[in-house]
Amino acid sequence: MAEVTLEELVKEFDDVVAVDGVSLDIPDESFTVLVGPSGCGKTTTLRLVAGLERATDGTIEIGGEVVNDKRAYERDIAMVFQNYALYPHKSVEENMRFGLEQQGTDEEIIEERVADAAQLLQIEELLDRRPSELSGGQQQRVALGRAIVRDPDVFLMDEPLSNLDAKLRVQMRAELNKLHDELDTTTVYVTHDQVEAMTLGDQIAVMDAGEIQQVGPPTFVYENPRNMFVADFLGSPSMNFLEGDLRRDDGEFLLDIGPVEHEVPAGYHDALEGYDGERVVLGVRPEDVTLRPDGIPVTVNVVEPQGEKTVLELALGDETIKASVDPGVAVESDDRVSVEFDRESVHYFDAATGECLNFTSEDEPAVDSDSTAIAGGSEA
Amino acid sequence: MAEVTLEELVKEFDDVVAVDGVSLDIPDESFTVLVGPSGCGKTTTLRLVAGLERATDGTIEIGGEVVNDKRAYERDIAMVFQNYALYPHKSVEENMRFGLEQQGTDEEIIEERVADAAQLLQIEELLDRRPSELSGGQQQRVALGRAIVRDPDVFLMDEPLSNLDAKLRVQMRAELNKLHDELDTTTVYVTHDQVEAMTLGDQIAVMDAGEIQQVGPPTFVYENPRNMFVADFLGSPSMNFLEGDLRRDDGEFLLDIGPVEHEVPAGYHDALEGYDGERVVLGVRPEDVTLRPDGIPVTVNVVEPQGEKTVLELALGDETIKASVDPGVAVESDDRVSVEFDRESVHYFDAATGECLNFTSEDEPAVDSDSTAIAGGSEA
Amino acid sequence: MTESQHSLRRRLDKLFVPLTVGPTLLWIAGIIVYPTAKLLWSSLFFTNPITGAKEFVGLRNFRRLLLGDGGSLLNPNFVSFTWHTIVYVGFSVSISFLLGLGVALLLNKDLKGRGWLRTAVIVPWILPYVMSGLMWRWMFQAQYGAINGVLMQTGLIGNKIAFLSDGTLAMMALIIADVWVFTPFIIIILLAGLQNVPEQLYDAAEVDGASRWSRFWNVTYPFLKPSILVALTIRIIFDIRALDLVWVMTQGGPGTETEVWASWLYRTAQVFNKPGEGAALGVVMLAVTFGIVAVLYKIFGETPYES
Amino acid sequence: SGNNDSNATTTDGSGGTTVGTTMSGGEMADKIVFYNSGGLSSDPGTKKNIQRFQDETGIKVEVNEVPWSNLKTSLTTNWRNQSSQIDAFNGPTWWLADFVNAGWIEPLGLPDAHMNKFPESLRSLVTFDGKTYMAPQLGKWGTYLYDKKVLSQAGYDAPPDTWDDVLKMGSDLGSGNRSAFGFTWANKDVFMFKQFLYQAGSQLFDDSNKPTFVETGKKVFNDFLLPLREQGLIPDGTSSMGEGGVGDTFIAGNLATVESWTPLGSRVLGSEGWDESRLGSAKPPKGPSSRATFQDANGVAVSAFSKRKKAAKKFAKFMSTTESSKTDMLVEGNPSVVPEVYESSEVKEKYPADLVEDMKFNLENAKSETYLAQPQVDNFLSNQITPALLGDKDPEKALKTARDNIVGLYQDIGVL
Amino acid sequence: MSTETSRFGRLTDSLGLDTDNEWPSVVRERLVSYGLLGLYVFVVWFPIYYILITSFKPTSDVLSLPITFFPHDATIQNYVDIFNNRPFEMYTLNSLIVASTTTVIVVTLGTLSGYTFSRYDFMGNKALLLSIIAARMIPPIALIVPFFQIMSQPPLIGGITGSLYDTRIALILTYTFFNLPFAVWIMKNYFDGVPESLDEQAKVDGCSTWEGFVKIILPVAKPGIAATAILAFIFSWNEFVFALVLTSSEQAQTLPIAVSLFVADDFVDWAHLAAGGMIAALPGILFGLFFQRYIVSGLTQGAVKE
Ligand SMILES: Nc1ncnc2c1ncn2[C@@H]1O[C@H](COP(=O)(O)OP(=O)(O)OP(=O)(O)O)[C@@H](O)[C@H]1O
Ligand SMILES: Nc1ncnc2c1ncn2[C@@H]1O[C@H](COP(=O)(O)OP(=O)(O)OP(=O)(O)O)[C@@H](O)[C@H]1O
Ligand SMILES: [Mg+2]
Ligand SMILES: [Mg+2]
Repeated sequence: MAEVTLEELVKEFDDVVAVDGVSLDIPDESFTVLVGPSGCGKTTTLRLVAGLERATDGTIEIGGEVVNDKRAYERDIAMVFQNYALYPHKSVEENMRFGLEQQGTDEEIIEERVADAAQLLQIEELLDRRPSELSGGQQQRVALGRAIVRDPDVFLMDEPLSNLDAKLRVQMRAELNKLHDELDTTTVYVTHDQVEAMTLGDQIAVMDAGEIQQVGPPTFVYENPRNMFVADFLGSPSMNFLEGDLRRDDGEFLLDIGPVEHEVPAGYHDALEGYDGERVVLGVRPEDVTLRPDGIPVTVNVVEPQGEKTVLELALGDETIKASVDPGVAVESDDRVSVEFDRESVHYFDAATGECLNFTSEDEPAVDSDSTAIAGGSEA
Repeated sequence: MAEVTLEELVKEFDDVVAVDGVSLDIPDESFTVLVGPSGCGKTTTLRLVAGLERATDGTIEIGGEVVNDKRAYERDIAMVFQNYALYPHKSVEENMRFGLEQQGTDEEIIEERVADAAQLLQIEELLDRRPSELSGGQQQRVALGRAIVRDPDVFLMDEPLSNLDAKLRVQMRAELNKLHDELDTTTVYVTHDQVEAMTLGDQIAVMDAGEIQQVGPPTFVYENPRNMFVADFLGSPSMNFLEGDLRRDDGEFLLDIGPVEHEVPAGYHDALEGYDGERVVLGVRPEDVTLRPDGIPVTVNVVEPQGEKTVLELALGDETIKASVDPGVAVESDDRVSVEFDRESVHYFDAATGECLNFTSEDEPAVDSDSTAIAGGSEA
Repeated sequence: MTESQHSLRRRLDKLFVPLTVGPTLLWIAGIIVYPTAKLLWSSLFFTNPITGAKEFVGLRNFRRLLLGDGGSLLNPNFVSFTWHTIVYVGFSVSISFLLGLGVALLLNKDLKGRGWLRTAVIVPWILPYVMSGLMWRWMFQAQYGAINGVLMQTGLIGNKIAFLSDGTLAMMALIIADVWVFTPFIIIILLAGLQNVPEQLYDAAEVDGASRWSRFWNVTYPFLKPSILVALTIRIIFDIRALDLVWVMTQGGPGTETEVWASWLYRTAQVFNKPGEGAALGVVMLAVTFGIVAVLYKIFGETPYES
Repeated sequence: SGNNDSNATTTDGSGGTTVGTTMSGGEMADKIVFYNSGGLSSDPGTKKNIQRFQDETGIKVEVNEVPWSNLKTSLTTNWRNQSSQIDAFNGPTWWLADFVNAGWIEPLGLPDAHMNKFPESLRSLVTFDGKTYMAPQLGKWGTYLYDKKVLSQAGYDAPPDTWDDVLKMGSDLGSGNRSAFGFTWANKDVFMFKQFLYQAGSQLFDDSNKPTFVETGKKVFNDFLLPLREQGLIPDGTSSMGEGGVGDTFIAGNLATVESWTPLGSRVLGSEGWDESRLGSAKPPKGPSSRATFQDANGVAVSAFSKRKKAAKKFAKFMSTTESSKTDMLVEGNPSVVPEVYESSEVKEKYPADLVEDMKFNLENAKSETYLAQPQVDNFLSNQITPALLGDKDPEKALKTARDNIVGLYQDIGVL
Repeated sequence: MSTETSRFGRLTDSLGLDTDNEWPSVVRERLVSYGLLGLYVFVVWFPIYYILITSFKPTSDVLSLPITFFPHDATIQNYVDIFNNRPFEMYTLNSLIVASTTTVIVVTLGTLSGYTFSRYDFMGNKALLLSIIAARMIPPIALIVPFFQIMSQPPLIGGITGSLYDTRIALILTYTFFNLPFAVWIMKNYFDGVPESLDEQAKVDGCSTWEGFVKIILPVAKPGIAATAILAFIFSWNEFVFALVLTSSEQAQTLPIAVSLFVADDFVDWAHLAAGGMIAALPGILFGLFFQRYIVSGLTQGAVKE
């Protein structure tokens, strides 16, 4: 039993409030991904859970016990540091062994686990080297290896794959997934990688400026952002926002976004009830902007091939919107095309508060760490 | 004039050959992206260009001059280090000023440039802090800032955005692009990020095990990999490979890949001439695997929603292939569906050597750093 | 690990600070309180060197020490011995610091045989000071000393120089001996400090176009600061009260031309049998040393990783 | 510290203040701790005599060899703390005044018969208020030696008879590497000054402890010391050579004449290139009033805190017997403090007749004085004499300053 | 390749310079470094050499002009004389015991408390540290008498016979007192330069503060520990005044006392003094050579270098 519960957690450094009242339930055996812009307090939150910083306020519970006053080594956690923090004077192998030796693990088990981890991380040949003789990605893998050889109550991983190439990342992601399936260790994982966030987590927590903006299963959060910040933050390229005046006309809702008037699909009418006359923001993800013969006419500004997809930058009046299309689509700069927004995947936000108007927390599924149906668990 | 030419460059560390005969032309004002698996020698190559390591063999020319024996401080380069290497005792501002002060730049200019860079990197509020008071991403931005305030012959950037969240990355990518458009400084850029590689570079160089596998404009290399390594390395999820015996039958080429026989499209016949009876590998990118009613029948193993796309893992006999499909597509695990390979985007490789059989270097366009038509230059 | 082991670890950890600092404090306090109190106390007494009679005189010892008995504004001995001390300490410390820094930087390079070089460089410090002092007395000996020998044989001088018979030259000889003996100390402290400089920062500085000098100031120096502080402070503390070399080489002579605070204190307290006046000088030395260290702390006190 | 009634168990070794059972008056300890200045190896005479003492009495002498320059510190540190660590020590007579005054040393109670064999001048040096505090062990005074070879080369067949002669002959005797005259008090400027002062018929203090040296001292400077230096008759840097160094220089042939510490005569004879035919000895050149030289005898004294006083006194007495004195002179060359020793056949056999005769003359005519607060008085003098000698200060002014300082000191400690 | 360069090549090879992988400027710098260090070592060793040859000269040679720098008629007579007279093995033993015990105590306590002073903000730590160092600023000569009194005192606790006077323990206690403040301070400053991320990683690896300190921080702090140890050792090895006052016999006297005995009150026998000095110096030099590997590796296993 090692669920982690953060309640109104606050951490101040002198005049900086790094974590500003974070409450978060991390169920036992779950895989929680923490995302958020740079400097929003992710690392600090992990360090609070690890016991490396002392909370200014609020409580941290691990396994039902308040651990605010427990030191890191009393908490049985393993952590991958964002900056690796390898022991410079120990070889790769010694770095990986150390945590186990610390727990008095049997020599055979240590050797086995280290060998396994080294193989998994593809660093078998490097075991005798010192950290200073490794490449960045190799160091990062050692840092990861140092954590995964252990069998702690909680894994804390701070961007553990950020310095790996895409291919290796995919492999490592799969390995982490497998590992989590096997060990079922409660894991808190910080990443800035969209795919990792979507595929690894049972739940995703989006942070901003020291506060949690939304928590939930990744796909749910992606599809049902609670506010503009979350909508904007998740997804790359990020969601297109088009602001306008909402007008009720004949039982129809019309949003006047300048060049065109957008007709709100019927399913959203309830949510928008009472907002006519207000400023409302329409949000559409680039992948929900599709080229369709008789849609909204736009001009192609830029064609950006990104390999498996191509991103189009389109001029819609004075606004610029992005569309993510198949790489094969034959468009060029300055082409005039027409697009359509997927009617089922649009979002409406209060322009003043940024709150999503069509969000209802009732839709929110409970996080079930064992269910692989929602997300994760699969081998990428 | 600061084109960089590497010729048969070798760097050995004791018994490790980190760079093993790299020859690479980096045209003046170009933006060259270096990619490759972890530990393949990217950082070492940059360090050789920077003058931080001395080449064991081969020559480095910068601006037409052999600089093998010149030290870093004699070369006028600016570098972003993979591990930041910030001066811990200097404030953020001092860190950024230092390079300019070294060159005796005027105080006003220094102030202006530092202020500009800080604004661009969104670190204005942090200027007085010490690196130890910054988050990982903030440190990385300072490291980047330290380089971009300068106006060197060559920019060397080693994964400068790896610790930033997706949104910030997109912004920074755009800023770097703009910067390069303005300054036209020759830039060598190491990244493991597919999108960065595809969108930033005039040319991309794929390295493996200390050697360069292929160089060329990013889209070209993505579409025309020279060998299986490059094909496999670029793209995420990576290319599906299906190996089989090539058989000539009635003027048709048939590849027997176990569960099905693949009929080679006519356009590839010339390339495969002479290979009948050999083992040949068919390569198809996941995005070129499309659900089509009467294609090859497969079983869905895993559905992995990744936000803007969904990756399907499909069982084709004993083989597993991946398909990248729209997130809206309604498939579930264990569904039986049928797929088709995009006939114009398949690749054939010699199973023994890994060479791409349908690759002809004649197709390869010359790198033109000023052309934004091929790639980059746009604001993502 | 069992629960009891856990709680033991926990309890031991709670006691980390007292257990680590405690013994040191006890040790120092246990053995220092008495002597220090004694020093301060006895500086308030006058002991008749003949009869041994003790008399409480308040601050008279200090007044005498600083102002002398009358006549002159300041005690001329105090002025001149202070000057000797400043010259001795000032030159010895600065020369040996610069020399030691240079050698430490050279020895920090990855040189073949540097192990032996390091040992060779440390040796002067290993010799008993008395031996070193005598050795230098022999080196500076006017008739048969090697220095005169070398100078004569290379034709640099025509007549032998009586180094230890001339105040200025004797002081110079003392400084040379002092530098010879204590430079290894600087080398060792700085060499250890140099290990704390993160190598990657040199890379960053090189790329920033920093010259060798600038790299020293901007990378080496900040990380070396704590060691410089240690080296200079200990060196100065040692030198201000250094007695062995002076006593062996010149005994403060010729006359009192090389008398420094330390030898004066020794002479007053031990030879003249005036412990009170000696203690007063001791207190003054303590205060001055403290002041110097405070200044050094101001200059070099900041450490690189501190925020 | 309260050690008198300590009942700590006796241990061997020379432990601290409480070691050893207190000896009651009549009991004789079976060992004593003796502080010797410097290593015994450079005092073979003392070493031999200690051996003899042990053999004859069965009392073990544990010798603590204390470096000369620190002996006094060692002694006073012990005594100020009333430590019984030291039983006996040997040292110069000029420490006595202070030690006796402080009550740190014990009257030896030597019988008149024992003391009467020493010359009167010496007896008075070790006697205070009618009690003897030190058993004289060896004599130290300036002996005038010369290099006959050098003298004859320069055309002289006799050494200078007066200080005027020294100055006159000087330029002939010196040359190149060689100087005309050396004196071994060189780095003890005060002793050198006293030496000349006595020859000029004066003293540092009169009987009521008033300093009286200014007038005569001025003359000493102007007539002897300054001309010696100005005319280059003394080697550069003698003051850095120490007494041994000057002797060495003489042996090396770099001095024509030397006024030297006494065992030098015997040392010279043992050296390469020297024999009786080359070594000349003379009475000191006559000063304005006498041929007297400066006397610095060494003796053995017993600590007032000793718990083995009886044995210690026995030792002191033993070390100053005629036999011991003779042994010392024969073994080490130290001039005996007992005139009759010079008559013994062994001594006569061992040393040239004129050397022996001059030594005896010195023993009987050398002058000395003991005064209170000797170290600080000497320091006040040295403080002034050195700059005067080096020509940096007017001698009269220097001497007056020294006198004023001394007067101040004496008033401070209640002597004046 | 011209003979010129190949000769240069041989030189650089024999100096262990990897001209392939090294910058020419670095190779040049190294050669200059060798030159400078060579010069320094020569100058530093010259007096030792002079004393050494003096010790092998017959007395008559010592005092002959012109001075010779190469001995002819070398003799070991001086050494023979000295060895017959002095229990050098006792002095050496005393010096070794006193210096190494002091070093162990000082390094242990200094490292422990130095670390705590560097890492913890406990009540009044700045003031405490300052007073510890201030304790060391009192001129020791002013403390001779108090120390003598303490050491001559009968023991406070029973069971020990006699006072500490003239025992090695007296010296060890004294030297510990004099060295400990410096040790604390050197180590504090050294630990200040060791990044705290190492402490943190150790904690996450399950180390208690103690374990992290012992297993991670201590190995990293080797250079500082080595420097402190050398300092404490050499100070104790060389200390003279207190050894003089607190000991009186060969059961506790140390080498510096032995050397000082060659200076008699009235003459310096340079030849024997030189020989005695060399003998007194020899244990130190041998000690240095013997431990040079540890000294050097201790001083340079700066693990913080990244
Ligand atoms: N100082 C060194 N000593 C020994 N081997 C080294 C050293 N530096 C790098 N290497 C090795 O050289 C190879 C190339 O390293 P390099 O740092 O160039 O890799 P990289 O391509 O930058 O990898 P990454 O993406 O992981 O940063 C690696 O196998 C690395 O372990
Ligand atoms: N020791 C410190 N002193 C002062 N401010 C700090 C300190 N550590 C972190 N901060 C500040 O607290 C905020 C949160 O930092 P944190 O490291 O938690 O960010 P993060 O979410 O991990 O960011 P990134 O993705 O860039 O690593 C940042 O603004 C940072 O500058
Ligand atoms: Mg972070
Ligand atoms: Mg790298």
